[in-house]
Amino acid sequence: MKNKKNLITQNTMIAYMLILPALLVFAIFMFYPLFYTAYLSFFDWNMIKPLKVFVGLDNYKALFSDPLMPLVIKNTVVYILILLILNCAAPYILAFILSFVVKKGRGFYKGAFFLPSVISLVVGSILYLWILNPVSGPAAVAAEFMGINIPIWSKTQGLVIVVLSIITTWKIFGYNFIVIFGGVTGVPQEIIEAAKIDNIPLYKIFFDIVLPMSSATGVYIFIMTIVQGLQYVFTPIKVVTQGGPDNASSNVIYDIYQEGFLLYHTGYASAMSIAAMVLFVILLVIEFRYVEKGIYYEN
Amino acid sequence: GSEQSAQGDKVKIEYWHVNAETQGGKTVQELVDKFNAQSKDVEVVARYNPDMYKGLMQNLQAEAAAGKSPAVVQVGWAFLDYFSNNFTYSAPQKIIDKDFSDDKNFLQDNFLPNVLDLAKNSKGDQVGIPYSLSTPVLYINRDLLRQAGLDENGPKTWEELIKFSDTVKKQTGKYGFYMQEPADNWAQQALLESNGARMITDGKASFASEDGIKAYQAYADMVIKTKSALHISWDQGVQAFVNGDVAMLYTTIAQRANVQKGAKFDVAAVSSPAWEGKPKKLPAGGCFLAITAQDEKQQKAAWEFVKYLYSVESMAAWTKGTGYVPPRKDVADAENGLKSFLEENKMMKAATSQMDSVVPWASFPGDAGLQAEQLLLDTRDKILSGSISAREALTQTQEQINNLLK
Amino acid sequence: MKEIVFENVCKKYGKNTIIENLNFTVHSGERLILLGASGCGKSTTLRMIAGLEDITSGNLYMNGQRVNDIVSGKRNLSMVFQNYALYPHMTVTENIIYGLKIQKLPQAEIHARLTAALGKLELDGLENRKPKDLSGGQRQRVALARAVVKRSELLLLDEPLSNLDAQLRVHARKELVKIHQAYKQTFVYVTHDQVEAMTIGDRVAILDKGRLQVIDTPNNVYNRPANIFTAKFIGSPGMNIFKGSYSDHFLQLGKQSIKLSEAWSAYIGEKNCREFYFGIRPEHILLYREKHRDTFAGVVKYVEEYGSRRGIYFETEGSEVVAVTEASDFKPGSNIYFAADSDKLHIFDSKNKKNIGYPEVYHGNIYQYQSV
Amino acid sequence: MKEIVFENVCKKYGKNTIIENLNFTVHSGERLILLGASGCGKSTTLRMIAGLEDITSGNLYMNGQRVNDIVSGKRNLSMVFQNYALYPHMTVTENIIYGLKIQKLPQAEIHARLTAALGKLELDGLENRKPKDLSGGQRQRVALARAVVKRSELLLLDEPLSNLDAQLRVHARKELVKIHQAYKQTFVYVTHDQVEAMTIGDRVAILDKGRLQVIDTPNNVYNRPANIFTAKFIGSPGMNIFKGSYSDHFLQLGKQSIKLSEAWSAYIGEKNCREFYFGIRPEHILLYREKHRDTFAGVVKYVEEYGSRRGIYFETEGSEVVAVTEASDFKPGSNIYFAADSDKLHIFDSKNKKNIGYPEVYHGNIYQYQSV
Amino acid sequence: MKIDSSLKWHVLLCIALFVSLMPIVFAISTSFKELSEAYGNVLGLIPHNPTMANYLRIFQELPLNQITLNTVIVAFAVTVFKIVTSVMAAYAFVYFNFKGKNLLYIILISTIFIPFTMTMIPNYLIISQIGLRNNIIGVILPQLSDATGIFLIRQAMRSIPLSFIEAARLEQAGIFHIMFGIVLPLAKPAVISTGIMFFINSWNEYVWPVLILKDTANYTLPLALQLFISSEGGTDFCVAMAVSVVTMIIPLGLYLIFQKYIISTFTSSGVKG
Ligand SMILES: Nc1ncnc2c1ncn2[C@@H]1O[C@H](COP(=O)(O)OP(=O)(O)OP(=O)(O)O)[C@@H](O)[C@H]1O
Ligand SMILES: Nc1ncnc2c1ncn2[C@@H]1O[C@H](COP(=O)(O)OP(=O)(O)OP(=O)(O)O)[C@@H](O)[C@H]1O
Ligand SMILES: O=P(O)(O)OC[C@H](O)CO
Ligand SMILES: [Mg+2]
Ligand SMILES: [Mg+2]
Repeated sequence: MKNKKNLITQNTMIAYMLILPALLVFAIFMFYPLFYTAYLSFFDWNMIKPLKVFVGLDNYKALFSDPLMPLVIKNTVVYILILLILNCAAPYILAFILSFVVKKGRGFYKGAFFLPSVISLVVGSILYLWILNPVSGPAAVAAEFMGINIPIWSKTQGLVIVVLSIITTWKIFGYNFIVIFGGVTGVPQEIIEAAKIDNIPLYKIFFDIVLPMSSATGVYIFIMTIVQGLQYVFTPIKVVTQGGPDNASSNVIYDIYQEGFLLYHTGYASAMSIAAMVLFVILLVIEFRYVEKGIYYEN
Repeated sequence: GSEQSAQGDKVKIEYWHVNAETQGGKTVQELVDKFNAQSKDVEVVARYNPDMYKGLMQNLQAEAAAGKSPAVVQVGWAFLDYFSNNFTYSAPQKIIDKDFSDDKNFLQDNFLPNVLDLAKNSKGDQVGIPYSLSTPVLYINRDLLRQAGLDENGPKTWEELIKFSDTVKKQTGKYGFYMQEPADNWAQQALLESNGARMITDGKASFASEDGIKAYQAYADMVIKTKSALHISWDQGVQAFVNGDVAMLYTTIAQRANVQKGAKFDVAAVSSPAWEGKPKKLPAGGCFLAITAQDEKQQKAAWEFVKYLYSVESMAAWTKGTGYVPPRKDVADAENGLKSFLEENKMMKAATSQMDSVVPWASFPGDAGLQAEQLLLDTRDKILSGSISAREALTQTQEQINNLLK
Repeated sequence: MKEIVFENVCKKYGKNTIIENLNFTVHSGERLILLGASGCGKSTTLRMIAGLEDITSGNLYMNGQRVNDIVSGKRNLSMVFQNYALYPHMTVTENIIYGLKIQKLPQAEIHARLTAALGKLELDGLENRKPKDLSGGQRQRVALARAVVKRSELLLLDEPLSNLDAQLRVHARKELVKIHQAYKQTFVYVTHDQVEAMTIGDRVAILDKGRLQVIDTPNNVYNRPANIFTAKFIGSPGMNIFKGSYSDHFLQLGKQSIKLSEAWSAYIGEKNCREFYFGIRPEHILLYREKHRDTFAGVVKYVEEYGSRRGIYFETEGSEVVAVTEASDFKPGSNIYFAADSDKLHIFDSKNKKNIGYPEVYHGNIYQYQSV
Repeated sequence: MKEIVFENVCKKYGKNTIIENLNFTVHSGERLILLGASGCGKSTTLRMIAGLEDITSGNLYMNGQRVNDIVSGKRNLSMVFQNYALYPHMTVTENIIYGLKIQKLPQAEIHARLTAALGKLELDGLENRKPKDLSGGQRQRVALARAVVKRSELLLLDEPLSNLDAQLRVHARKELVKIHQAYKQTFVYVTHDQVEAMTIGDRVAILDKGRLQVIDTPNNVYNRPANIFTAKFIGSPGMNIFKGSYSDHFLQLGKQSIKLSEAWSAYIGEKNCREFYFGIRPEHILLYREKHRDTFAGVVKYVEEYGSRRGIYFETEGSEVVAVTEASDFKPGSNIYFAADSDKLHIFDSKNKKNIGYPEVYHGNIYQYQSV
Repeated sequence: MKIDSSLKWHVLLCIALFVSLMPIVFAISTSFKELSEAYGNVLGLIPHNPTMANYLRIFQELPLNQITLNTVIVAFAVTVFKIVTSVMAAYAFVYFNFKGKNLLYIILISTIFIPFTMTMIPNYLIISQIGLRNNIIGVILPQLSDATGIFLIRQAMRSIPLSFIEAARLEQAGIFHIMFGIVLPLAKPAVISTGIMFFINSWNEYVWPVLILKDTANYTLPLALQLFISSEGGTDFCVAMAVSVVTMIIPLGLYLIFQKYIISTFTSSGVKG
C-alpha cells in the first residue's frame, strides 16, 4: 500500500512537472490578461483615459440590447457552417478519396493542396481582392468570356460571407486536409479491406468505418475549424470588407476588434469577449459531455 | 519610448508616421536622415505604423498604456477630437512661446488660416499643425470619355458628371463613375457639403438636410437606378478604373502615383466637381503633426524637428514623395519648392488649385465620435444597396448619432 | 460454387518476389487447404483471391472470368482475416451484421442468421461488447461469424481457428463442414494445424517460398509425399531424410548399411537408381538399446517429452534423426541403434527430389496420420 | 527463478467477474501451462502477473513479496502478447533490442543476443522490416524473440506459437525448452495446443470461466482427469461422458446396460455409489456394425474425416457420443453398436463431478495422449 | 474500367487544384510584372516585360536579411517551445492520473476560444514592463505555449493503442523512454502537423509583432509586407507580391524539401501494426 502511495505521489509530481511549463506561460500571458479583461468588462473606459468609470453590469446589459448583436451572431454561425463544410467536410471527403479511391498521384495532390497554407492570409486576402474583383479581376475577365457576370460580392449581403470564407478556406484547407488524411490513413488497411470484401459501398465505408474510426482527428479538425476559422477569417474581413457592407460580414471576433480597437469601447469589448468566451466554453463542455462519448479512442 | 542616448548627448526622439514605402515612406527616412545629419543635439528615429492612422492610434494607445510616448506623431484628421481628448500633447504655440521666441509667428506667417483651422478641435484648440493635405479629385479615362462622345476634359459639375456617367454606361457598357468607399465618409462629405449640407453643426450631426439628402440620392441613383456607377470596395474600385473599366474615379489625390503608374490609357485628373451654382467644400485628408513629447528637453527637440519638416525644401520633398498638397503657403511657387514639379505633374494641379475650398474633415466630437462615423458608413452601404432611400437612411442615422452624442 | 484458376500468377513487393509463377485450380465447391511455412505466401495468395492485393503478373480466373481487375466487393466472397480486422468501434452484433445490412437483407433474415452464428460460435452474451473487451479467441470467433453469415460463394479463411481451444476448435471445425455441406461454397483455408488440414481439406496445397510444392489429397500428402519438401513438412516432427546409396539389396548410409526388403530391391533395381534420398517418419523408426542386425548406430542428443511419448533426437553419420517412441529409457548421451521398417520407407530421386514411387506390395500401405 | 503465488485473486471488469478466487502457486523455475476455453481468463491471469491489469481483490506474491502494487517494469519479467504488440514504428531489430537498450546492456552483448534470437527463430533477413511488412507468423516470432532476449526471471507467453507452422512450432518449442534449461526462468505459458501443453508443461493448470479446475502434470491431466470438466476439455475430441447407474456388475445407460469388469465392480461397490457419470475417450470406444454382447446401440449422425481416421458422431439414448476409428464404413444414418473397454473407463461422482479413482489393477494404465 | 472511374476523380481534383494554386502562380507572376502590366494584363501569367525591379526595390530598401533572420528565429523558437510544452502537458494528461486533471484540462483548452486581441493589451503591458518592447524576444515570450497544441497532441496520444505502452512498461522502460521511444514516434504525425501549423502561423503573424516591434531592423516579414500596402497611397501591388513571394519562399522551400518526410509521417502512421 505504502508503495502505491509513494508511486502515486511520485507520479503526480511527474505529471505536474510536465504540465508546469505550459501552465506557467498560461498563467502569465493568458489567465492574468483574462482576469484583467474580466475586470475591465465592468468599466466604461477607452484604454487611455486615466479614469475608469465603474458601470457594473451595464456593458453586459448593453450587449444584450445591442441591435447589432443578433446580426453578428447570425453571421458567426453562418461563417462557422460554411467553414465547416469547406474545411471539415470537404477535406474529409477528399482525404477519403485520395486514400481509398484514387491512389495515383496522391503525393502530388497532397503537396499541392498543402501549398497555400504556408502563405499569409494578408497576402491571400490581397490576392483574392484582385483576382475576384468582379469588374476587372482575372476571374471576372475569364468569366466574361463565358458570358457570366460576377456579382459584386463584396457589397452583397450573404455572398460576402461566402467569399470571405472561401479566402479563408484557401488558406486552411490544405492543412486540415493533410491532418485528416493522416487520421484517415490511420484506419488499418485490413479493416477497410474487410469492408471492401463485403462489397460495402464507398460512402458507407466512409460514414460507417472511416469517419468513426478517425473521429479523434475529426473532432480535432472540427474544433480547430471553428476556432481557427473564426480567427483566421478575421484577416480577410479586415483587409477586404472591414465588416461591411452594413456589418454583413462582421463576426463576433471582428466585432470585438471593432469595438475595442476601432471604437475604443474597451469595457464593452471586454464584456463581449467574456461573453464570447463563456459561450465557447459552454460549447466545449457540451462537446466533452456528448460528442466525446461517441468517439473512438484506443485509450 | 524616448530615451536619452549617451552618445554625443543627443536627445533621441521618436517620430511616428504611417507612410508605407508606396506612400512616401522613403521620403520620411530621407528627411529624418538629413535632419539628423544637420542637427547637433537631436536625433530622430522614424517609426512606421502600419494600417494608417487607425493603426498608429492603436499603437499610441498601447504606448500610452505602458506609460510611454513618442515625441512627434502624425494624427489623421478623423482622430482629431479623439486624440485631443485622450492623449497628452503640447500645443505647438505653447512650446514656441516657452522656448523659441524667434518662431513666435511661425504659424501665422506660413499657413493660411483656413488650413490652420483644420487642426483645431471642436473646442477650438490648435492641436497640431497640418502636414499632409489631400483633397478629392476626379480622375478621368479620356479614352473612354471620347469613346462615349463626351468632353475629354471631364465634367465640371456633379450634374454633368451624372450625365457623363450615364452616357458612358450606355455608349460603352462600362461603368461611368466610382466614388471611393473606404472606411470613412470623406468623399461623401465633399459631395454633400458642396451641395450646401453640413455634416456637423454646433457639435450635432446635420447631414440629413434637404441638400444633403438630394446629393446623396443623386449619387445613389447612379448606383441603383442607372447602374452607371460602381458600388464596390475601394481597392477594387481603383483597380477597375486603372484597368479601364470605369470612366471616372473620385478619390484622393494621394492615389495619384498609383493611378498614373498603373493606367495604360490617357488618364488625367481634374478638380472636384461642384454642384451647379454652389461653392465646393472639400474636406482635407491626410494628417497633422502633434507633439506628444512629455518632458521639456524632448519637447524642445520635437519642435526643432517639426520646424525642419515645415521648411520649404522639406515640404517640397514631402509633396514629391507622397503626392500630398503642401499645407504651407509659399511652397508651390518657390523655386526651391515645387515650381518645376507641378509643371511636370499636371495631375497635382487638380488638387493644388482647389486649396481654397478646403474645409475640415468632419470629426464628430466626444467619445462617441468614432462610432458615429461607423454608423455613417453603415448608412452608406444601406443607401447604395437600395434597401432604403437616402432620405430615410440619413434622417434615421442623424437621429441615432445625435442620440449618441448627447 | 466458385472455381478459381491461378495462371502463372506472380506477386512482388518491390524487388522481393513473394509468389512465383503459381498455377493451380481450386475446384468449385471444394475445400482446399493452403499449408506452408510461416511467411511462405499463404496470406498473400488468399489476399490475391480476395482482390486485396494486386497481381504483379499472370491471370486469376473465377468461374472462367479473368478477375485481375475486378474489385473485391464484386467478387462475392467472404474472408476471415489472420488478424481478424474487426471494426473496433462496432459491437459484436454490429460487426457481424454490418455486411448483411448493407445487402439490405430483411430484418428477420438478418436476425436469424445472427442468432444462428452467435449460437454456433458460442458468442452468446457478448453481443454488445466492443472487440477490445473480448479475449483473443472471442475476437476470432466474431471474425468467423462475420464471414459465415454472408453465405457467399467463396469463403477465404486465414487461420480462422488458431486462437481457439481444442474443444472449440473441434466444434468450429464441425460447424464449418456443416456450413459447407449446406451451402457448398468453395473454401480456401489457410492453416498451420495439420489435423485441421486433414479433417477439413478435400485437397491440400503446400507452398514453399511462394512456389507450389504439391496439391493432393490429405492422405496422399501424408502417405505418398510427392517430394522431399512435402515429406518433411507434413507430420510433426517431419520425416527423416537421409542421403543413401543402393547396391545389391543393401542400403548404404555413410559407412553403415542395412538390407532392404525384396520388394524394394526389385523396385529400385527396376528404376535403376543408385543414389537417392530415403525417408522414414519418426513414428516408423524402430529403436534399440543394443546393436542388432540391420540397424544403424547413433548417439542421443536431446529428448522431447510429449506426455506419454517422447521424441528422441539422435545423431548418426553426421545428421540428426528424430524418432518418436513410447519408451522412456533413452537419455541424452547414450548410444542408440535404429532400424527402418522397409515397409514404411519412402524413396526420393537424388536429383529432382521427387518420390520414385512404391513397390506394388506396399500400395495398400496407407499409414495413419499422427501428430505427437 | 520466480515463484508466483495467487491468493484469493479476483478480477472484475465492471460487474463481470472474470477471475474468481484464484489460488495457486507457480513454482520457481517451472513451466506452467495455462489451458482453458477461449475467454476463460487466461490472458487476464497472465496480464495480472505482468502487472498490466489491476487485481480487484486478493493478493499476488512473487518470491514472497506482495506485488499487487508493484508496476510492471519493476517485476522483471517479459511477455509475449497474444496480439504481439510489436512497436509499429520500429524495425524487427529495433523491436527486439529495445528493452536491452533500455537496460543499457553493452553493445556487444545486445548484438550477440539479437543474432542468437534471430537465428533461433529463423528471422534472418527480416531485420530491417517493419512489422506491417511481415507475415503473421513472422510477427509472432519477433514478439517471441523480443521476450526471449531479455532473459528475465519470468517469461509469460500468451499463445506464442499459434501462428506458426508445425515444423517451426516443433522447432520453436525445442528452442524454448533449451532456453529454459539454460536460464531456468519460470514460464507461464498460455496455449490452446494440447500437444504444446504436454510437451512443454511441467504442470498444466486448467481454467474454466475464471475458476481453477485442476493443476497437475500433463500425464495425470490426460490419464487421470480430476473432474469431468478436465476430462472433457483435454483430448480432441474430448472424453465422452454419460450419466449412468450401477447395479450388480452392470452399468446402466438409459434402457441399455453392459457388464463391467470385476475390478470396477468391486471398486464401485467399495465406493458404494449408485449414480455416477462415466467417461470414455473417443479413441477407446470399440465400434461394431452388428449388435454384440455388452454393446450399446446408436445411430450415426455425422462423420468427421481426419485423414486415415474418422470421428464418428452418433446418438445414443438422447446424447451425442464420438468415437475415433480407422474404419471407414460408418455412414450417417446407419446403425452402430459400441462398447467401452472397461480398462479405459473413468468414473465421476454424480454430485461433485470429481473422479472417484481407479481400481488398483488399472494404476499402471497410462494411455498415450492422442490428438486426432 | 478502373481507369475510367478514377479519371473522373482526377478531373475533379485538378479543378480543385487549379483554384488552390492559381493565386500563388498569380502572385509569382505579378511580382515580375510592372504595375501597368499587373493592371492591364491580368490574365497573362508570363509577363511581357519581366522585371526584377520589384525585388530590387525591396532588397534595397529593407534590411531583408535581418528581417528574414528575425522571422526565422521567432518562428522556430515559437514552434519548438510550443511543441515541447504541448507534448509534455499532453503526455501528463493522457498517461497520468492526478487531482484536478480534468478541470485543469478544460480550463487550458477553453483558452483556445479566446481571440488573441482580447489578451493583447495586458500582454503588451507585461512585455513593456520587462523591457522587451521592440525586441523579438518580446514577440516570442507570450507564445511559448499553446492550448491548441496540447489538445491536438493529446488527441493523438489517445489514439495510440495501450498495448504498445504496456509492452514498453514490461521492458522496464521509464517515462522518458516510453515518451521518446514509443509515444512520440507514434504520435509523430500529430506532433509534426501541429508543429507545421505553429510554424506557419508564427511565420505569418502580424497583429502582435506590429505592436511589439518598432524598428525596421527588428521587423518580421509580414510587417515588411505592410510597408508596401497602403490603403490611401494605393498598394503597389507588384512590390507587395514580391514581398509576398519572399515571405512564402522559406516556408514553401522548407515544405518542399521536407514534403516527402512530412507527408510520409502522416501516411505511415500504421499505428495498429
Ligand atoms: N474490458 C473488458 N470488459 C469486459 N470483459 C472483458 C474485458 N476484457 C476481457 N473481458 C472478458 O474477460 C474474459 C477473459 O478474457 P481473457 O482475454 O483473459 O480470455 P482468454 O482466456 O485469454 O481467452 P482466449 O483464449 O480467447 O484468448 C473474456 O470473456 C472477455 O470477454
Ligand atoms: N509489405 C511487404 N513488403 C515486403 N515483404 C512483405 C510485405 N508483406 C509481406 N511480405 C513478405 O511476404 C511473405 C509472405 O507473407 P504472407 O503474409 O503471405 O505469409 P504467410 O504464408 O501468410 O505466413 P504466416 O503463416 O506467417 O502468416 C513474407 O515473407 C513476408 O515477410
Ligand atoms: O489619403 P488621404 O489622407 O487623403 O485620406 C483620404 C481618405 O479618404 C482616407 O481614408
Ligand atoms: Mg499469414
Ligand atoms: Mg487470451
